[in-house]
Amino acid sequence: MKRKVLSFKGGIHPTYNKELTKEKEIEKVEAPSIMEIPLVQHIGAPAQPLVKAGDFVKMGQLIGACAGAVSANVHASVSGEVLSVEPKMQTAGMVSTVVIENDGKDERDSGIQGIVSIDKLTTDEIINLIKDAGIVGMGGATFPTHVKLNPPKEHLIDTLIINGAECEPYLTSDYRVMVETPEDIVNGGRVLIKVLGIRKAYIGIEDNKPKAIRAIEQIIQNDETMEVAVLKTKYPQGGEKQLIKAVTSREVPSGKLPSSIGCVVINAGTVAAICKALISGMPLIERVVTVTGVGIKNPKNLLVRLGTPIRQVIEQCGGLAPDCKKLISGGPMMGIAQYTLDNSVTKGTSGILAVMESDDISENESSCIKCARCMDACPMGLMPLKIMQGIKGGHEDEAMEFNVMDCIECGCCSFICPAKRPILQYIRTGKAKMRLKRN
Amino acid sequence: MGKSIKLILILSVISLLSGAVLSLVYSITSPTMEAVALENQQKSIFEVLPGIESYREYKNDESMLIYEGLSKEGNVIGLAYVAEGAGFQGRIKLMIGMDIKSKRITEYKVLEHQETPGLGAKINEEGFKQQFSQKPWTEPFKVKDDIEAITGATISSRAVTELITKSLDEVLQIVGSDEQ
Amino acid sequence: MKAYKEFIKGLWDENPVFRMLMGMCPTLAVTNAAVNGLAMGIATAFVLFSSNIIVSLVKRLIPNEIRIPAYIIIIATFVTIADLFLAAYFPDIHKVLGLFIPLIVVNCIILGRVESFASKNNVLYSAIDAIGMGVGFTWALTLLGIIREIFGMGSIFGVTVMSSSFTKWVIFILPPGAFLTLGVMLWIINSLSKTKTSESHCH
Amino acid sequence: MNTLTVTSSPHVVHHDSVPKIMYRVIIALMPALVASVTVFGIRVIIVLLTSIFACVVTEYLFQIIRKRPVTISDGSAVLTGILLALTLPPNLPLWMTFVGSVIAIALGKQVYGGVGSNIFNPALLGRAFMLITFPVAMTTWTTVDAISSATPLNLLKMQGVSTEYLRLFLVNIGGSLGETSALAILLGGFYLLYSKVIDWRIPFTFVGTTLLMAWIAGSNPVIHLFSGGLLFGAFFMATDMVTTPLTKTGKLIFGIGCGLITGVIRLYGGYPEGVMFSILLMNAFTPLINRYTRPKMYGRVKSNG
Amino acid sequence: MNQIYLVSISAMGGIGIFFGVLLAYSSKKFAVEKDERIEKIEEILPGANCGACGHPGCTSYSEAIVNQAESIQLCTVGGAKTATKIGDIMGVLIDESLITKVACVKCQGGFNCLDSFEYKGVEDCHTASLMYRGQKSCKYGCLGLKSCMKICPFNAITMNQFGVAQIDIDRCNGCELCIRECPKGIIEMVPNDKSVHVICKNKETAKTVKPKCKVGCIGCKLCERVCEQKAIEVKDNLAKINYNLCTGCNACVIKCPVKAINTKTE
Amino acid sequence: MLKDLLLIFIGAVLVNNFVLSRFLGVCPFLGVSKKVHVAFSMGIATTFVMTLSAAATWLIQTFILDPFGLGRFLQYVSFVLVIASLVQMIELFIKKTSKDLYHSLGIFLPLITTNCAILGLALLSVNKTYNLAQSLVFGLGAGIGFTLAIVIMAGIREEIDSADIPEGLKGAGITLLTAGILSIAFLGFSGLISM
Ligand SMILES: Cc1cc2nc3c(=O)[nH]c(=O)nc-3n(C[C@H](O)[C@H](O)[C@H](O)COP(=O)(O)O)c2cc1C
Ligand SMILES: Cc1cc2nc3c(=O)[nH]c(=O)nc-3n(C[C@H](O)[C@H](O)[C@H](O)COP(=O)(O)O)c2cc1C
Ligand SMILES: Cc1cc2nc3c(=O)[nH]c(=O)nc-3n(C[C@H](O)[C@H](O)[C@H](O)COP(=O)(O)O)c2cc1C
Ligand SMILES: Cc1cc2nc3c(=O)[nH]c(=O)nc-3n(C[C@H](O)[C@H](O)[C@H](O)CO)c2cc1C
Ligand code: SF4
Ligand code: SF4
Ligand code: SF4
Ligand code: SF4
Ligand code: FES
Repeated sequence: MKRKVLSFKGGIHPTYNKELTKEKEIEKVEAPSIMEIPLVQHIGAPAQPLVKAGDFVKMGQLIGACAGAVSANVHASVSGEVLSVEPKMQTAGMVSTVVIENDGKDERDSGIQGIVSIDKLTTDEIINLIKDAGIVGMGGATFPTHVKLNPPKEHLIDTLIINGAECEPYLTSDYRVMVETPEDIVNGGRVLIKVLGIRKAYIGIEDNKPKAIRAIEQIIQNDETMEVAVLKTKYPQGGEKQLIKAVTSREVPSGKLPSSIGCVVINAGTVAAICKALISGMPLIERVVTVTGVGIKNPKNLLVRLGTPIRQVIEQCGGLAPDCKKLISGGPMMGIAQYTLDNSVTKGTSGILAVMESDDISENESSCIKCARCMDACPMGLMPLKIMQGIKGGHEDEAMEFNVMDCIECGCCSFICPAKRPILQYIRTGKAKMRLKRN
Repeated sequence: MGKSIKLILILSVISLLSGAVLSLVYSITSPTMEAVALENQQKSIFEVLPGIESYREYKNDESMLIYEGLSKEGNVIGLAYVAEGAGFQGRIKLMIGMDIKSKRITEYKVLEHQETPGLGAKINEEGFKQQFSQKPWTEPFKVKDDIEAITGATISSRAVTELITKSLDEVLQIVGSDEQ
Repeated sequence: MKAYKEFIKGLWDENPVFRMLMGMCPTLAVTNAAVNGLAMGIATAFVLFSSNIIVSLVKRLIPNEIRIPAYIIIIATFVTIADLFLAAYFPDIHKVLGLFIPLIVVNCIILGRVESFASKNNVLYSAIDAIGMGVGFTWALTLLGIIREIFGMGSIFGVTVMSSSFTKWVIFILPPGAFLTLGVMLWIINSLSKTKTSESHCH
Repeated sequence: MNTLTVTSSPHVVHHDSVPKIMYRVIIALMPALVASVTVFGIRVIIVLLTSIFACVVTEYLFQIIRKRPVTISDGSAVLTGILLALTLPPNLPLWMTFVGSVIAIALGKQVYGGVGSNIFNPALLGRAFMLITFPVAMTTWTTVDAISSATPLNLLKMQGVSTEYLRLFLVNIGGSLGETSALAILLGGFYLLYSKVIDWRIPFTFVGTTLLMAWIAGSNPVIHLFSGGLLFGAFFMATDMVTTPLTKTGKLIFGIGCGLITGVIRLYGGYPEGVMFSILLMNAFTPLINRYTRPKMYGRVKSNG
Repeated sequence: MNQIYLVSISAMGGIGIFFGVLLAYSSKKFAVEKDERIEKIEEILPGANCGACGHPGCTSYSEAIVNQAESIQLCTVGGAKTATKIGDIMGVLIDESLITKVACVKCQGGFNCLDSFEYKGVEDCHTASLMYRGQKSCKYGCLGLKSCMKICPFNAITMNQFGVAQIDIDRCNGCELCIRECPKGIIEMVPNDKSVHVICKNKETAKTVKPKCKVGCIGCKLCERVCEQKAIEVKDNLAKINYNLCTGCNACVIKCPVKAINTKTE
Repeated sequence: MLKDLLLIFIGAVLVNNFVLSRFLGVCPFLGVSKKVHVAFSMGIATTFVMTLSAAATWLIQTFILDPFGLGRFLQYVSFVLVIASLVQMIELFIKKTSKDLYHSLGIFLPLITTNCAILGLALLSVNKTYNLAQSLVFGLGAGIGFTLAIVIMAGIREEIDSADIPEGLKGAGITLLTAGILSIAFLGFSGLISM
């Protein structure tokens, strides 16, 4: 039987380059002697520091407390002495960072205990456990998951979509999780079905990952509540709005949340992390990171403690090629370029990518020739060239007229542009200036 | 109310003065203008009807303006009439002369046209005009066959040709019916 | 000194055509030959001169509500005089300028100067201003006419200057040529001088 | 450790580029060029080189004087030169070709700020300028043998003579350089469609509308299809992305508009050919079309399904 | 011939009376209050439409003055002179102490200051500052990507040989647009008549500043000591001049070891 | 009859477009073509005034000037007076009755007084000896032709607003060049209908 492959309008087909790490099993990385754990690893208010220099912390101990409606807990990923708590430049900007000298003993916090039977817990109890474990979206947005699981009352949720699309080129961390521990995802999914009080969950996987599709389907064979939605391989298939459109044919209204149309989307890695945290009781202190790119000698999928400096992670993979000019945290489409190897791996670091300057980046920028390819590629149906024109000319209001705020910053427009216009960068500038104006 | 009266008064006085001045100027210039107009008309009639001594209006109504050209003896030796039709850009207005004795066209003169200079405007040049002189009234003639078109301005050439043949027919009809 | 300044500004700094962009219609329409430009310029200058003087004489008598109609009547009277005069004594030129003689009435230069200058200054300065503007308008139109005539007809003031093998550039005497020539002239003049041509001053 | 480069995402880009697009169009023009050389001989090459040279030099000088980066290597000036040359009559004096090419690049492109910013199709603007400036030379269709021959369209208009269809399709002497073979034009056109440089909408609606009008007016659509610049214009000139609408709806409107105007001019107008004027006129409308046709945005639906 | 005079005079007289009546009637009937002051104020305003007054343009500012009793001192471009003139029309007295101020870029870094990374992308200071606050290792450092230069309506800003924005005080009209534009917040208004300025905003300690920037203020307090007018105070590792006291003697300029105090008279 | 009116209409809109081939109303065409919606309002206001003044001047010509033989020398004065007063009254009327309408159309009315397209239209109608219906259609067509030209120009100017145009050409220069090109393109309609 040939299955229907789901898709959305727009999007692009970059070179995926997933072969570099696709078949590499997840390896565990030793935590280095100095760990720098930022207190902001999520969207929202920074966590409140609970430790100070000189304190001794244990693995899994809460060191930053969730502060506010949208915020998340931060835990120590090793045991050892706190050297300092000070602002440091991280990928997310200048944030307060707890520096810990790892004593190498990995002493567990005494409060940590696994849960025997999840069935006995109430919905609120589960959500609280997820909150305590400091779980945030690991698909890149790092939105605190407990908030997502608590949608506004007037939103009736009927569908959960587990996002296993991993449409970003190069990255394979979700893929490895789906292939190696599919039961974590399925069990986590079942918990979430219960929490949301719904009947159906879809696991969206792109059709270039047949192994993952098979692995999951084997487990849910007789489960009515779960179904694998096979998606067309196209970027940004994993984008929340595009995924919802592909799976349910619904569109999230502009400026609204997915929950307003009854959908919740959660990344596959996040679901696995929820399952693990509930079972073992150990909060989120490590994640799978794909370390890849031509600039890396030995590309791998690694299980990394949060707070490990990128330098350490790269060394695990044989180090950086000497002529590597660019290092990216995340995938090549949405990832953030790093200016130093000292930044830490955080909850949102799905990959570390080292590319050669000459690899992909073309510098011969020219004028827009109005080919409209950016418009055809934009998954949001925007007119990127017009937005860019407005922002470039200093007329942000013109960009507003072209709905710049609906842009999901997927980068399809910049990717496809034959004139190599930095469209998305203009859009970001425009958005920033607009926010400035409002304040 | 005083203000309104003032407005009306001033505007009226200005209009009045303007009317007075203009009628004065007009009365000074109008004889000259009339003379000029007459001269132009004469010139074109004399031009298309060579050999006449004087002329008189034969018919002047909405449809047609026809003159009779008189010889020294006062005999009608030719007709001249004004014809108007569509050209390439705008209207073309011609004064066309007819020789009664030979029943042929004498010549035409372009009174007004808006054809392209260098192209259609050549309808006003001798080279093109000459082709029409001595063409008989009754045998229709056509561009390409009888008249060589101006290079790059076939439309204007055709327009003039058609205008002449068509208006000739009309004039002949009018004149013919009057004679009966 | 002030009088000199009022005169000279119309020639370049506040040239009605190249700097103020006033009276564009006749500027474009009649400059397909140098002589037409010259004639149009002189006719306009005459109207401008006369109306400026009259308006600066009677300005105090005219209430605001009927200012525009009153000025326009004055202007239109002079235009009619010019029209009749040309028709009687220069019938050929009158025929070529055609519709654009009456349109001097609504040429923004006239009303513009009358409104902004003559209605505020005394007779002497108004007259000088009118002469300056008039001469400025005239030279601009004549120059445009010369350029368009040379390229379009190969002649200047009707005198053939190009060799017989010269191919006439017909576009110069057609409507597009008017726009293009003036556009390029503005470009050259803007590049030559420091201050920029203003947007149309009529409006 | 070397200093790293920081740029905004995305960090990878598609391999297509403006020069590649331009060179693809140039390749697509090769069949028409070969057909032209076969019919008119080596003179075609001379005309072609003159106009390319003039275009490139004009672009270069303009950019040097304005202290802007020189973009002649992107191929757009070369392309304009080729397209312009292919729309000219065979025996046009070379200096006129030169003038037209200079106008095409200077007035058609550089005054608006160079590639991508122009409103009107530069090559067509150059041609229109030449047609109006040198009307006699531009409407004198002499073949190499200097035999004066009327274009089929002229024949159709003037006398209603039709030429045999197959000959029209294969070789068609008496038109512009590029119009010699409908077959060659279609070859290039379909290559462009296939390589996704152009969208089918403009050429098909353009040609379709013109033919429909001709048919309704009782004129022979086949002759209208294969003669004059219709195919050449529809595939190579009405598809220039810079000067045509952005959206698909906009492209349909553009194509239909071109078709209507071409039809009106061919059937009722003073000029025998309307393709050039129709494209230029629709170019003028393009900003307005863009203003009123917008793509359907995600998340702006009333009902959810 | 006499008849034509009569007819035309009476026709014109008739037309004149007719329209005179019409206009008189309609100007009464449809009269709308219009304040002449608006036009007058508009004539006085510079017409740059720069928006520094907070209104979309000079016209709307003049309307606001008349209709909404908006302050008459908002036009920084026109300065005190304009305000006085508007005051004459509106019958308002203005604050005579309005001193003209000009903008000053408080950074001399540029090539004197290390970069943390190589920035590539859109040439715009906001854009660059979105990524790690821009490529300069000093967080107070001018990024040199010309945002202020592009926004200045009076072309008063150029980039100097160090790649830092510099303001031509003769051209600066004090509209403050550049101050709002600079993402680094390093442009400040300074009195037009003073020439000595601390051209740095770095509040970090000498230890942090020294390795990054050759010309950054290190808070050494030499200037404080050398100033006889007691016009300089070092606070938060940064020297600050009290312009009310400064006489422009240049003592501090000569003394400053890193040349962070400088004169801008040219 | 109907065909005749249609021809007059098409002629005024396309073939002999007032701005692009007759050079009437060029000043507002250059000055008020920066924004499409403004240009459109200006066009509509002009069309309105043109149609009305075509009727008014026709009446004056037919019932006052012609019967008394004053056409040759009182035409201009009476026509401009009629137009100026008409415009001023419309303006006052709109201002009083509808604030919105005044803001979208009324503010353009004073500009229209000194727009030679209106007077040109009146004089052309008389020259062509049009009857009342023909004059009205001619006025309407000319107005629509003007609107068409100015809206196209505004669309183009909005588009090139952010383009890198040579300094000396910005504003009026490039507008004139564009008008020249438009005029070339409109030449394509020549010969369509000969009037
Ligand atoms: C352009 C774009 C692409 C994305 N691609 C993926 C993806 O491939 N996989 C994924 O899990 N999330 C992806 N996301 C994030 C999702 O939109 C969504 O935030 C996430 O699936 C929600 O799960 P989380 O909160 O558990 O991370 C993408 C987001 C955007 C804007
Ligand atoms: C600017 C321009 C002006 C033209 N003016 C005229 C004209 O006034 N009269 C005319 O018949 N053709 C004129 N034409 C040429 C016609 O459009 C058409 O090409 C010609 O009438 C048909 O051609 P033929 O004479 O070569 O057979 C003009 C062409 C151009 C480009
Ligand atoms: C010669 C030709 C004619 C076509 N005609 C149509 C058509 O009439 N309707 C249509 O939807 N697609 C047509 N297509 C298909 C389109 O090329 C294209 O695949 C389709 O419009 C997809 O739309 P998109 O541009 O939104 O991807 C045609 C393709 C070709 C090559
Ligand atoms: C499909 C296609 C068609 C083109 N057609 C033209 C054309 O007709 N005339 C022209 O000057 N340039 C053409 N170009 C080249 C280029 O777009 C043109 O030089 C730009 O208008 C200059 O900004 C074309 C390019 C493409 C990709
Ligand atoms: S980055 Fe924004 S504008 Fe660009 S394609 Fe993505 S959603 Fe569209
Ligand atoms: S893809 Fe690039 S060149 Fe094409 S329209 Fe968009 S911005 Fe312009
Ligand atoms: S330098 Fe700054 S304050 Fe001075 S005029 Fe320019 S933008 Fe305004
Ligand atoms: S002063 Fe500010 S805005 Fe100006 S270049 Fe420097 S950083 Fe940019
Ligand atoms: S001169 Fe015609 S509108 Fe100004």
